[in-house]
Amino acid sequence: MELDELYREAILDHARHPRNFGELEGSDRSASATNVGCGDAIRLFLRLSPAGRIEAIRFSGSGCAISTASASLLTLAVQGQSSEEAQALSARIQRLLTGTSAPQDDLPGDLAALAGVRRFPQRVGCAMLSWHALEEALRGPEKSPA
Amino acid sequence: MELDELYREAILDHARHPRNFGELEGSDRSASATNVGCGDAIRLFLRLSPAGRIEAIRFSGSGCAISTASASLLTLAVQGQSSEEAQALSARIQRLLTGTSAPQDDLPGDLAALAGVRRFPQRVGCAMLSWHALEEALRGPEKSPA
Amino acid sequence: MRPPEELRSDFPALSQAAHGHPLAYLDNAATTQKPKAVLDAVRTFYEKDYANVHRGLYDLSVRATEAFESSRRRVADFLEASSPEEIVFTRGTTEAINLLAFSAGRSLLRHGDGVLLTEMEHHSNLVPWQMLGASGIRLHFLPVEDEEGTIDWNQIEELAKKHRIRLLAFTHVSNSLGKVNPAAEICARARSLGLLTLVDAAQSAGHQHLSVREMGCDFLAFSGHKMCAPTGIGALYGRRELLDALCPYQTGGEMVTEVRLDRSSWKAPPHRFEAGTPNIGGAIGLRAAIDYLQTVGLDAVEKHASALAAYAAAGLASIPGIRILGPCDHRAGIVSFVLEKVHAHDLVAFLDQEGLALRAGDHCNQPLLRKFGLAATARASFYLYNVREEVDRLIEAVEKTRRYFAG
Amino acid sequence: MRPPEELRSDFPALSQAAHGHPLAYLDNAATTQKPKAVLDAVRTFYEKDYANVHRGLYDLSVRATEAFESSRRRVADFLEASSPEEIVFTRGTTEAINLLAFSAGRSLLRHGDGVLLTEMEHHSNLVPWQMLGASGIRLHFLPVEDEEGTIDWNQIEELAKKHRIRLLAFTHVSNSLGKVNPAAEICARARSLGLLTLVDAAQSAGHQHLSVREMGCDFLAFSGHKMCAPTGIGALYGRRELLDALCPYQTGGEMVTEVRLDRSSWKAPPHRFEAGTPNIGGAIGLRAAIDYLQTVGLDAVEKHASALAAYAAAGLASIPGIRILGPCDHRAGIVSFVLEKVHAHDLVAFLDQEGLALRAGDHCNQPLLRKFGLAATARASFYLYNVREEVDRLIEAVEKTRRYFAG
Ligand SMILES: Cc1ncc(COP(=O)(O)O)c(C=O)c1O
Ligand SMILES: Cc1ncc(COP(=O)(O)O)c(C=O)c1O
Repeated sequence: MELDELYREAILDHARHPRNFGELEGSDRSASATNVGCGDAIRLFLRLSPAGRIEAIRFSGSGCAISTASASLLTLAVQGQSSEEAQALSARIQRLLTGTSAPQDDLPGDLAALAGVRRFPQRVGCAMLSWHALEEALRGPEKSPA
Repeated sequence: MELDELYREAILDHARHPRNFGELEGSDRSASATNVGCGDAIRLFLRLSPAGRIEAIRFSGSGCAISTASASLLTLAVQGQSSEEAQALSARIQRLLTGTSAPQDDLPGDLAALAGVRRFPQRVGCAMLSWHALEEALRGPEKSPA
Repeated sequence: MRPPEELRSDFPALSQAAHGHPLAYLDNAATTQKPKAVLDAVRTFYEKDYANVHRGLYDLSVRATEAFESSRRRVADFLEASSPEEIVFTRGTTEAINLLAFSAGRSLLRHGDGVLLTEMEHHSNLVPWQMLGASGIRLHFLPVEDEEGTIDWNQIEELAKKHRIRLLAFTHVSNSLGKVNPAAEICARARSLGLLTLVDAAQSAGHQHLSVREMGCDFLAFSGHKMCAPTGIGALYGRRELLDALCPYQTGGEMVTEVRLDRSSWKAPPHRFEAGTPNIGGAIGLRAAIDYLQTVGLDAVEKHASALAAYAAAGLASIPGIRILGPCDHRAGIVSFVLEKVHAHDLVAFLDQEGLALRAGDHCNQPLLRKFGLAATARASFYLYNVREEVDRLIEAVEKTRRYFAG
Repeated sequence: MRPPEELRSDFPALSQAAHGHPLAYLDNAATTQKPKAVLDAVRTFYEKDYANVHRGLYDLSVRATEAFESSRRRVADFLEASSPEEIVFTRGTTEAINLLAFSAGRSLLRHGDGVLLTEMEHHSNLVPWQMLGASGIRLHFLPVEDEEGTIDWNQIEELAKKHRIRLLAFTHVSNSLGKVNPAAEICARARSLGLLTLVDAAQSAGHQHLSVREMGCDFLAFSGHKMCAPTGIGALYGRRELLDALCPYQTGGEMVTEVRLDRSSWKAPPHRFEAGTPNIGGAIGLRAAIDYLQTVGLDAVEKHASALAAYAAAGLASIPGIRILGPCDHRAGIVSFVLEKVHAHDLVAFLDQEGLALRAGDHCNQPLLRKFGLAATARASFYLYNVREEVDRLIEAVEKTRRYFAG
C-alpha cells in the first residue's frame, strides 16, 4: 500500500508511543503551533543550558500520527543541540519535505522516516507542526514556564 | 423589417413631433417617472377641473422614440377624462403591452400603434414610462406647481 | 426515484478510479458532484445565449437577461417563495448570511438588540453575526445538550425576553451531526415571540423538499454547489417587506437608480442587493440543478441519503473504539465519527487509499466539537448517487484502519 | 496574432445569426464571449477533479485545491504580482472594490481622510467609496475636462494636500470614453505624495499587457468575464503588507483560524478575504482564459481592438449629426456616440435588427454623461475576434438608422 511509505514503521512506532510526551517542569521556553486545517496543536517545552544548548525538551498536545511522530522524533533529535544546530535541522527537514532537497538527504536516526511525507503534500503541514513550534520557542523571548 | 412593427408610422410621427410638449403653467399636479435602465425621464403636468377631469396636460423630459411617442399619445388620449377613466386606460395599456390582453384590443385613435411594442419586451418600460407618471400624478396628493 | 446505480451515470466525475478502486465520493456535505445536465446547460448558455444582463437592448442580451431572471423564478418556485423578487443571488450561503448580517445590522437591529444562534452553527452562520458586536448587537446561544445534537427549543422564549432578541438564526441540518432541526416549529415559536428568523439551509436545500411558506421563516440561505449546481452561486431568500427595509450590502453598477458624485439611490429588491455583473452562468447552472433534482424527486433523495446514513451509523457502531456523533433516530445523510487512538486525519488518509473520499476536520464547527472535547472528526456524507456497497466498503475500511494502527 | 477571422472560430457564440445576419458582437466592454478552451477547461475540471478545496485530505480534494491554487498563481503571474498571496479571488471588479473600500475604511483610512477619484469612474468605483461617508471619509474628484476624457493629473498634488487624501482610485481605461489613463505615471505621482492607489482594471485586464510591478499600484481590481473567463470570478490584487494590514470583509468558513462562540481569529491573506466556498470552477475558467489570451498575445489584442475603434470612430465621424465621445488620438477598443434626434435606445434597437449587438445607456457612468449633458450613448466595443467588416456594417447601419428617423 502506498500509505506504508507515509506511515513507515518508525512513524507508527513514535505515533503509538511518543517519546518525551507531557509538560516539562521548570522549562524556560515554550511555544505552540496550530494546524489551521485541522485544529491540531502541539506545544513544546524547552530548558536551555547556560551555554544555550537544549538540555531538556518535551511536547504536549494532540495531533495525527504524522504530527505526533514528528514531534516525538524532534525531541530526540535536538536534545543537546545548540539553538543554531536545531534551527539548521529544522530548515533541513522543511527542505526535505517540500521537495527542494533530494530525498536521499540522510537524516540522523529515525528522522529519515519523515521523508515518506514528501509524497503527500497535504500532510507536510502535519509533519512540520512541531518544528514550527521549535523555531518559535528558540526565536522567542524567554517565556514564563507553563 | 421587423422594427416597422415597433416604430409604426404613428409612433414615428409622435416621436418626431410630440404633441403637448413642454411644461404646463398653472398645473396643479405633476409627477415624473424614470426608466432605470437608461435614465430616461418623463415629467407630466396636469390641471384638473373642479369635477376632477383632466383639463390640461403636458409633458417634458427626454426619452427614446417609444417613450416620447407614448407620452405624446397619452396627452391626447386622457384629455377630458376623469381620474378613473385615465387610470383604467393606463391599466388597459399595461395589459396590452405585457401580453395579458389580446393584441386586437382596439385602443382609441393612434394609441393602437403602441401594440407593436408587445413584441419587444425590452421596450415595454419605455412605452409605460409616461403612464407610470400619470398614475403617480393622479394618485399623489396635490403637488405644488413646477 | 430512479435507482442510485443508474443516477450515478449522470455524474461524469463518479466513474473515475481512486488509488485503483472505484471512487466512492462520500463528501457531499462539503460539496456535491455535478450531473451532465447541469454542465450541458451552462455550456449551451455560453455557446448560444451569453451576454451581460439587464443593460442590453439587443437580442442576445435580452435572451441572457431572460435566462438569468428565469433562473430567479425557478429558485422562487423551488423554495415556494411568493415572488422572484424575494430571491437575491449570492455566491453561496456564506455570502447570503454576510449580506443579511451586514444589512440587518444597519436596518433591522439596534444597539443593545440580541441575536440568538445555536451552538451547532457553521462558522458561516456565526462569525458574520460576531461582526455586529461593534454595533452593540449581542449574541446568545441555545446550548447543544448532547452529542446527538439535542437543543431545548423551549428556551427561546426565556432567552428572547431576557436578552431583547430580535432575530434567531439556526441551521436546518447540522453539517457535522446530521441533526435535522424542526424548522417549521422553531419558526412558528419565534414568530409568536416577534423574532425574525434566518434558516441556514446549506445542508437541506436540494437534499429534501423545502418551502419557505411551510417553514414560515423570514430569511433562508443556501449554496448551489451543495445541490448539483456549479460553484459561485447561491441565494438569500427574504420576505418581501423585509428585503424592502434592508439597506444595500455591496454597491456599484446595476443596483442603483440615480448616481451623483456625492450620493446615490437604490433599486428595489432583489437588484438592490446584486451589485456588479452577477454570476450569470452560475444562475443558469442552478436552474438546471433544480430541474434535475426535481426530476429525481426531492423526497426520494432525502429518504435515500438518510437511509444510507442510518445504515452506515449502524455498521460503524460495531467497530471497537468508534464514537459516532449525531442523532440515533432520524439523521440526515451525514455521519461524523472518531476512532479511539486513530486521529481523523490518519483515518481519512487510509480511507482515501481505498478509494473512499471522506473529510476530516472541524467541519467549520469548532465551538461544537470543542464542546465535545474533539478537534476533528471523520465525516461521511451521502447524496442521491451513493450506494449501499460504498457504505459496506467504508465500514470495512474503517475496521481495517483500526487494525493497522492498533499495530 | 492569429488573424481575428480565425480566432472567431474559437468562440462558439460568434457563429450564430441574429435577425438573419451574422452576429456582430460589439458589446465587449460589458462582457466578452468565451472561447471553447475555457468552456472545456471548466467542464473537464468538474468531470475529473472537482471537490471542495482546502479542507480535504483525499486525492480528489487535493487535486481540486491544487487546481484552484494554481489558478491563483496564474493570476499572480498574469499581473506580475510578487506572490500568489497578493491575489484575492472575488466575484469581479465590483466585489473587489467593495472589499477594499470596506476594509480600508476600517483599517487604513481614518475619520477626516479623503479619497480621490475621477469624474469618469464606473459606478462600481464610486458608490462603494460613497458608503464610507458614514465613517467621516470624504470623496474628492479630479475633473474630466472635456469629452475626450482629459484629466489634469497635476491637480493630484494640490488636492492631496488640501483634503488629506490617503487613497487615489481611478479607472485604467474608461468604459464609456475608451480613454486610457497613464496608470504608471499616475501611480508614481501618487506614491511620491504618500497616497495609496487602486487601479480599476476592469477594461484593461485581458485587453492589454498589465503589470502591477510596472504600474506601481497598491491595489488593482478586475473581472474575469470581461476577458474570456466565466462570470462570477475576478480578483483584487493588493500589495502584501497592505493586505496584511486589512481587516476581513466577508467572514465565515475557511477564513478563520480559531473560532469561539464569542470571538474568532483570521487566517493570513489571501484566505482571510475568501469566506465560504469560493467559485472554484470560475477560478479554473479564469486560468484557462489567461492561458488563451497569452497564447493569442496581449499586445496584439490591444493593438487590434484599438485599431478597430479608431477605424470605427473615423467612419462614424462622417455621418451627419453624430457626436463621438473619447480621445482623438489613442483610444482603447471603445467608441461611444450619440446621433442627433435619434435616442440611443432607438439606435441600438435598429442596429440589433442588422445583427449588430451594441449597448445603449449610461454605461454605469451617470456623473460623467450628466456632465456632458447626456443621459445615454450608444457604445461599440471591440475585442480580439472583431473584424473590420463588422465595423463597416456598423457604419452603414448607423447611417441607415439616421435616415429612417430623419423620415
Ligand atoms: C450548515 C452550513 N452552513 C453554511 C455553509 C457555508 O456554505 P458555503 O461555503 O457554500 O458558503 C455550509 C457549508 O460549508 C454548511 O454546511
Ligand atoms: C471600468 C469598470 N469598472 C468596474 C466595472 C464593474 O465590473 P463588474 O460588473 O464585472 O463587477 C466595469 C464593468 O462593468 C467597468 O467597465
